[in-house]
Amino acid sequence: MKLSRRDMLKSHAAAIAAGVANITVPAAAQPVEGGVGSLEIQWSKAPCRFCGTGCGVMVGVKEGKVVATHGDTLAEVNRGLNCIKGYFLSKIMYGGDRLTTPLLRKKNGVYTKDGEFTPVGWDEAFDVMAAQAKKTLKAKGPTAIGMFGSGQWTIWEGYAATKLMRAGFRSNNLDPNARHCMASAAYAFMRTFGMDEPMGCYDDFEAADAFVLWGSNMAEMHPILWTRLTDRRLSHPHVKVAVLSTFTNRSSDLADIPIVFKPGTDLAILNYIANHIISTGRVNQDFVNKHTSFVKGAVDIGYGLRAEHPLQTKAKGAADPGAMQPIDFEAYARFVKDYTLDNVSKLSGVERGFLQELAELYADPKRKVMSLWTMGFNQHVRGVWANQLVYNLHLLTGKISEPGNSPFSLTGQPSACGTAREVGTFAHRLPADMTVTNLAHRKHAEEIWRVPTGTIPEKPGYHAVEQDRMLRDGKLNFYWIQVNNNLQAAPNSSRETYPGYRNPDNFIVVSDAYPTVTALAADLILPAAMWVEKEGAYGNAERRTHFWRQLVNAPGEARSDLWQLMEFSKRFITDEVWPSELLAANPNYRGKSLFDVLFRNGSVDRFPLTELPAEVENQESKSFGFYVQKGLFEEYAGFGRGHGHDLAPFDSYHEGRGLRWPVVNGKETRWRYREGYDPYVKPGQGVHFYGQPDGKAKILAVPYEPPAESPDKDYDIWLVTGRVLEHWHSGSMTMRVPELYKAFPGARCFMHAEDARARGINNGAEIRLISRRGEIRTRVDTQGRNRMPRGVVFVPWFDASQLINKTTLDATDPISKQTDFKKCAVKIVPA
Amino acid sequence: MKSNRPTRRNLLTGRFMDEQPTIHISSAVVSVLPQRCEHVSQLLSEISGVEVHHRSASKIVIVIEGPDSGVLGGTLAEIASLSGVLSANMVFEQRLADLGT
Amino acid sequence: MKGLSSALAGVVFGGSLIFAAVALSADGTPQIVPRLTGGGQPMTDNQAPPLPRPITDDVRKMRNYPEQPPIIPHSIENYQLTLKTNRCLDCHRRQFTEGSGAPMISITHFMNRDGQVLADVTPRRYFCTECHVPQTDAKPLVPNTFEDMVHIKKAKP
Amino acid sequence: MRGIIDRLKNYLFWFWHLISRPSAYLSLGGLTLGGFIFGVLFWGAFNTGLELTNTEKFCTSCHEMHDNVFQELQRTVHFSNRSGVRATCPDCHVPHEWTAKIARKMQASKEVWGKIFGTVSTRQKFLNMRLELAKHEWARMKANDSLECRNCHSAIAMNFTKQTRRAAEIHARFLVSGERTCIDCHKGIAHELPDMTGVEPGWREPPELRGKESLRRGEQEELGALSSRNPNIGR
Repeated sequence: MKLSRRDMLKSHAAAIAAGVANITVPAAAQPVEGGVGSLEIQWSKAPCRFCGTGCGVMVGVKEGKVVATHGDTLAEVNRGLNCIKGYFLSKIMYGGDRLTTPLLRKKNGVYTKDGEFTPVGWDEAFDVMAAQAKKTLKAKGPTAIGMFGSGQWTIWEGYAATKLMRAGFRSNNLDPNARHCMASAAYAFMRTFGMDEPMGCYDDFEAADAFVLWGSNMAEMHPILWTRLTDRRLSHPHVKVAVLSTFTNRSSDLADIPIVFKPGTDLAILNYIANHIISTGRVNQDFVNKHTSFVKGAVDIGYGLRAEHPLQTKAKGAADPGAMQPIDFEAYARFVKDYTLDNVSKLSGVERGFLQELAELYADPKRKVMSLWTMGFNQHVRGVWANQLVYNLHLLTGKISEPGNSPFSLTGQPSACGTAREVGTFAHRLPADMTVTNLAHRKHAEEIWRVPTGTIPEKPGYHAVEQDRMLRDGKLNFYWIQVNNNLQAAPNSSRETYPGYRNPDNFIVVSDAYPTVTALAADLILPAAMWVEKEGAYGNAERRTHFWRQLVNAPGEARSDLWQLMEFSKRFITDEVWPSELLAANPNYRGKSLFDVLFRNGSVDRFPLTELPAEVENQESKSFGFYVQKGLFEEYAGFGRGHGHDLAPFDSYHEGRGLRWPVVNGKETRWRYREGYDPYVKPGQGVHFYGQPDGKAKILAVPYEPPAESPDKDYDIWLVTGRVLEHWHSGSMTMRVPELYKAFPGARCFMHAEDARARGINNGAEIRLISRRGEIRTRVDTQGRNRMPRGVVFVPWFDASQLINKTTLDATDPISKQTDFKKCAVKIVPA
Repeated sequence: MKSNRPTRRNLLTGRFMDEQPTIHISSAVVSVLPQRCEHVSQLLSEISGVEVHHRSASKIVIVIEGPDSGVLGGTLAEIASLSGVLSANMVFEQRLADLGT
Repeated sequence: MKGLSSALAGVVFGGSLIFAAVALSADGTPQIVPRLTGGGQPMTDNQAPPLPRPITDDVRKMRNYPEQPPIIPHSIENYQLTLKTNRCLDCHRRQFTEGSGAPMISITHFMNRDGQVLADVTPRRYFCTECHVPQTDAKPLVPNTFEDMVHIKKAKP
Repeated sequence: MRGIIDRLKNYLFWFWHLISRPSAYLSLGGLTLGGFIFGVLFWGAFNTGLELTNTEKFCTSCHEMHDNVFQELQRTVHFSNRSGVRATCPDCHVPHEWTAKIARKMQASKEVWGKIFGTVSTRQKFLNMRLELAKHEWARMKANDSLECRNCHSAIAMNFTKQTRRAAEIHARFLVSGERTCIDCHKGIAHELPDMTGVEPGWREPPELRGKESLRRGEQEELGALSSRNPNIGR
């Protein structure tokens, strides 16, 4: 029975009287229906669902519903703190428009491209989907099949996807949305150190004497790391913070050295600092001689646009943008000599005094420096260069791989490292930093996967932006999108992405928890389980792998991406997807389903359900009959163990709050490449960059080159896009949490008051923001949190009703193929 | 004791206007001789509108329910006069619109 | 009585959400809520509604669960929250609440990363807006079916 | 150089020679009239010049002002707001009443030197000077009881029902009583603040009053309400 208001009042009254009378009231008499027992909440640990920081949260569950979340005090990363988004995690799964059944475009009961979304069962959904895939395979072969994944996939989801695509369908057209996010960072790591991901870790925050933010607004994008940085700065007066950005933002509020530079000129500033270090004789000669080598990069490498674009055709170095020639220190010193204080101050529009102060932070041998960056560097037509130019500074001074001296690449997605990069879901990658172009790597993968030699195709597939172009051109016809909202995220979406999705030759499948703009542009929507509705694992920016259990069930027919991938694989037999010669050479694979080949291969299915704790729910394992996640993880871990990517045993991750790889003999590694911290560095070596054959990190000489598009008389203002604190990426989760929505209920155009006045625009007025590619309507804010310099505007991209990426340019870094979302030219007129 | 005359607050908020039936719920502590405790609580539970909620060696916590403060006062006086009862003091009173529940 | 009234408030709030626009029609096909799904024709542009106004009624709002940071019931426009000054603490710091009448920052805010209690707000919590946000008068786009823990009844064993 | 000095000397002698003797050519009336007209012209020119220097245009013609304080002002309510009534530099920084204005202008001549020697010629220098500069203004406004604020914001004209509860309480307590003046609480409303360590907010109770009385009306009401409901509480 339910307590009536009157009953509650009575027991309340009694309680007060009892208090006065000093009578201790037995629990049963509490004004609580069902006694205190009914108050109990089941608490379990999980990583946060949002950014790459990887905070630990405690999730409170009552009767199969998440009822509360709070910061996990035992989690090293955040020690009990969460940001506003993290504190509202409990609500992200309960948006009123959650997808609970597959939806297929149908007319008179059959699928048609221009049909209406109609609820269907999983069987019908997969039947139609499989038929479309087979049709495409028959007509055009594996290269016409593609998949777009995510750094929000759990580790095993990404691993299952890469197996299904490369070894199942034999297509490398698999790319994660991390291409929009971390590709430049990943390429720079590989080119400089021969191994992906940071050498340092978050512990550097408590050890550094100076922090330099390169175009990163951590105060909004990595709030909990910001609390650690703030903690260090405010409790140690000698600590200095430099914030470089193309506009003044909330991070600038903590800056001792606030720097606003002209878009793209960060490259020049970096070379100036190198020049300053050399010309003032503060190079760490010993370190440089022992541990570094110098190279010169190809120049004039173009802007990763469509080949016929004039900017591409006139770029001399576009053919081989990644080329590097060995040079020596003197040549490098000569190269950076032109980047003098005066030249760079003029080019970047930054005061000489600030530039000098900044350079001194790096040059001063007594200062431990932590450099931090995210999209400001990665989403940059010279993003790989920018990343490497920072490594130059740390290598020249030897300020690397030790507590407090740390060039640190932050990540945007919860598993950009764990899934996209470590599992290798990029179009050219295999697990553990291996690549599809390398025969030995392919063989190794084929052995571990127990598939015939020659199964994995050699040619890298289409990267994210290329996929959209190929969809539009009708060369990519079967396309599956999971865990992301690419129509809102991709550049130049009204010219490339959307036409590609709606191209009548193509069949687009979107797996998501909510009806996003991408889902509604698809032909088949598959309802997905999210976060703690499945057992999962993420890898954060400091190489920390952490797990969580399934805590609640997904609503209705919603199923995890893992279940979708594996269940779908049952609908293909090798004879339908593999070439006859491959089967002729390996007859024992004939007539097997891809599920049997990839997942019932004796290694993925080797852990019985009994390995699963009794009280734990696990939908996928129960439906497939073996402990799926453990099997996938242990097979995957086989790639990295003994190769510097060692992961701990599966179960250990369910106990602790995550471990930073390489985990050797149960010990995690906090600083790589340095003796005493990294088990892979032998005694006496001191520092050893073992990713490179010669053990030496590369210092790269590359010049400043201008952005792809700069303001001119027609399109006279810079457009910068990005995020805000309250919303995460495309807002598909945070926009459905009332408190977060009401805190920042829609995009707006941050603009300088004088720019607005010059165009006769009032604060709050509606405007049209127009580029050569598209336009949106939005409102002007001249007094908001982002304080713009003249000639630059900022618009966040979380708002599906103001798709700012209709206006952005699909220019990418030619090396990493990552889009530059931070620099294009627009004009602004009153609406 | 609280009178039925509307308080200043009620006057300001116009609450004195409402004619809808109300119920008053109050709780009281009844001090009794330890040896009579059992017996008294028995008697109390028989009085209409009175519920015995908690008990210690010499104290009984009751909840009284009635249409207005007057009735409650009366009941309390009645209780105070029971043999074995040392005192009966009201601790808490709340008036609320009768929700019929 | 406070607990009771706030619980009731919760019910009312929850109820009002149920009545808000539902974005999934009965047959389960999604309906268009431009802010969430894009416009009916995704690539055509939607009119941009006026920027909503901040809620400044100073009325404390019930938390969804005890661990939730309270939202800010007043405007913080042009508040300076920098290395040099902290407008929030000018009122909410313990020493200033007498004069300002503002609620004091919670005691958890005095604990540093190692759980040591300090004499003043811990530096890691210096930037209040990382966890506390004001609200605008915008109406939620879709209801959120999150249930308050006190309204979830334990299934009888 | 010397030449000029000599010529100047000669002119002076000539002028003294001229005015030291009674006029032989001009009528007294003519002289008086001439003197009057000359006076008017001189005074007109002086005041016009003064007023010219009393505009936002003039103030922001120096990049020091335009690139620092003016940028900050433009993001505040004193620059753009509901009614469009806005304050320009002199509204807050130059007294309207004449003698005070002249005094301020004389002070300002120091700022001219600052300009010439580039005391705050860069943002970096400006940020380092900011505390000192701000203190000057705070002291000035404290001294004249926030005169420039009150030119627009008259305490007695404030309608407390149009203010938030807390604002009304504090204004009633501190402003109307004259216990505090505007600038005590409203620092940094039009520009960014310098390092405020040690500068306590205006509503911080003076030591002797601390802990004496609470402003939290809300809770007092709650208490009152409780006791009216429950006369016997705690008996």
